[in-house]
Amino acid sequence: MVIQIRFFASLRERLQLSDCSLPFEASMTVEQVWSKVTNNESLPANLLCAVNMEYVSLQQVVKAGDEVAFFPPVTGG
Amino acid sequence: MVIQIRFFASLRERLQLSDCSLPFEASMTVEQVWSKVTNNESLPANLLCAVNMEYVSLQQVVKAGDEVAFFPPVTGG
Amino acid sequence: MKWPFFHPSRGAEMHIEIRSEAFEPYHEVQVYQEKIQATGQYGATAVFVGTMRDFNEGDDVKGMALEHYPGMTENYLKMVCEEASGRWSIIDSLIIHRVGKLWPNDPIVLVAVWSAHRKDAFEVSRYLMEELKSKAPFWKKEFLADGDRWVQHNTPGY
Amino acid sequence: MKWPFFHPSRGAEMHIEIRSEAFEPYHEVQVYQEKIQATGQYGATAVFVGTMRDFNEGDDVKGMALEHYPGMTENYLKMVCEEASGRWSIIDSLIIHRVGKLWPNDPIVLVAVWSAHRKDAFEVSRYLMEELKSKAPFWKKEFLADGDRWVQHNTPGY
Repeated sequence: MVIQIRFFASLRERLQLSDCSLPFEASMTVEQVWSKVTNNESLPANLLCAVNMEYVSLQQVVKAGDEVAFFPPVTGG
Repeated sequence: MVIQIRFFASLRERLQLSDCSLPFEASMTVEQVWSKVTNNESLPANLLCAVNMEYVSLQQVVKAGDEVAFFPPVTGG
Repeated sequence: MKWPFFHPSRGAEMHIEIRSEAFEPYHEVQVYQEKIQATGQYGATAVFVGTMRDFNEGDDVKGMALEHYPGMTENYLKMVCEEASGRWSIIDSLIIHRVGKLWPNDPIVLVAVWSAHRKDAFEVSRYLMEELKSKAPFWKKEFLADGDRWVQHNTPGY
Repeated sequence: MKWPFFHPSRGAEMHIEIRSEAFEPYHEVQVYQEKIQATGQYGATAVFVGTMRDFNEGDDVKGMALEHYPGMTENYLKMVCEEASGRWSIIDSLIIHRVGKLWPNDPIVLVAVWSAHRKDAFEVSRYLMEELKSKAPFWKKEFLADGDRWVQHNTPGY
């Protein structure tokens, strides 16, 4: 059982990582997912995160099979 | 020396008069123009008036050669 | 009935036109935009189109006659566009308004505003429409099944 | 990349689409409008078009790459349209947004809203644009003469 992680835009370029997966662990928050996958890199200011394509806070707890996404402020339109 | 008078829309239809002229008299207001040209008909509620194609009040004094217009509330767009 | 281009002091272009024939508003916007010199400068375009409905105040409307005060209408709309180009930062604006006989689904009015940023285009398009509806000398007469009636007043838009 | 039509509970239609090729916004509005069933019911259409400028923050911009989060973008825009159709009285709405490489003067986004009365069309078109600019997951990278840069944030529109 894993969780999928995706990075977008400047974050994807800086981390040189578009997507990856982590083994699922119970009670893991989005913030803990960030720390594991970036090797404890500090949280960028204005970091946005989504679980299963909906905005969530960093304290959201993830479930097995979730898709967790990290990205910078949006600039469309 | 005359002044030109114009009526629009429902006012034009009710008075059965689209335009006419009056001999110019000194110190005549727009309200007095209305009274003369309509035979002292009372002022309609919400009557709008313009002199030389600009909105004015009923107390505006007309000059020789002016075009005075009377019309109901506007309903364009 | 064509009205010439105006070049107000603030540098915004504008074009105001009263039409006695049917027009296709999106085609007009596209054609007008192709002539705008400020290519690459406008980031925002706000367009409003007013279309004739087949009902009003609970009644079926079969058609409409739109009367205006030639000369005063154009003067008034020109003044409002110039005022807007002093209060907001806009690049160009276009107003086309129908007169004569109209049928349901016919476009009545087109207002289009080009600006660098969206705030100005949004606010000016709405401002021009509100001024047009509340003060430009146009009058609508509706054709109903049992006769004609003059529309008494426009409803406020805010 | 086509997105199907949604039929939210309030009865308003909507269509949301992410495009990877250039599009002509006024042509899209015209074609979409011809398919609207509610002919004679809409009296107001408010259209907003965002166009790529050739300058930003004082620099010449040669081109742009627009990235998005497929799936989340469409979900988010659908949710915003449904929310708007609950808060305002609208008949139909259309959103088309470009992704991929763009060049100055290319349309980036189109928002069009049809309603019976102008207040709703004006307010919803602006609301959809503000929600789109502040929360829909799109990101712009600008190509400058001396390299590329990610746009850091959008400016507020009110």
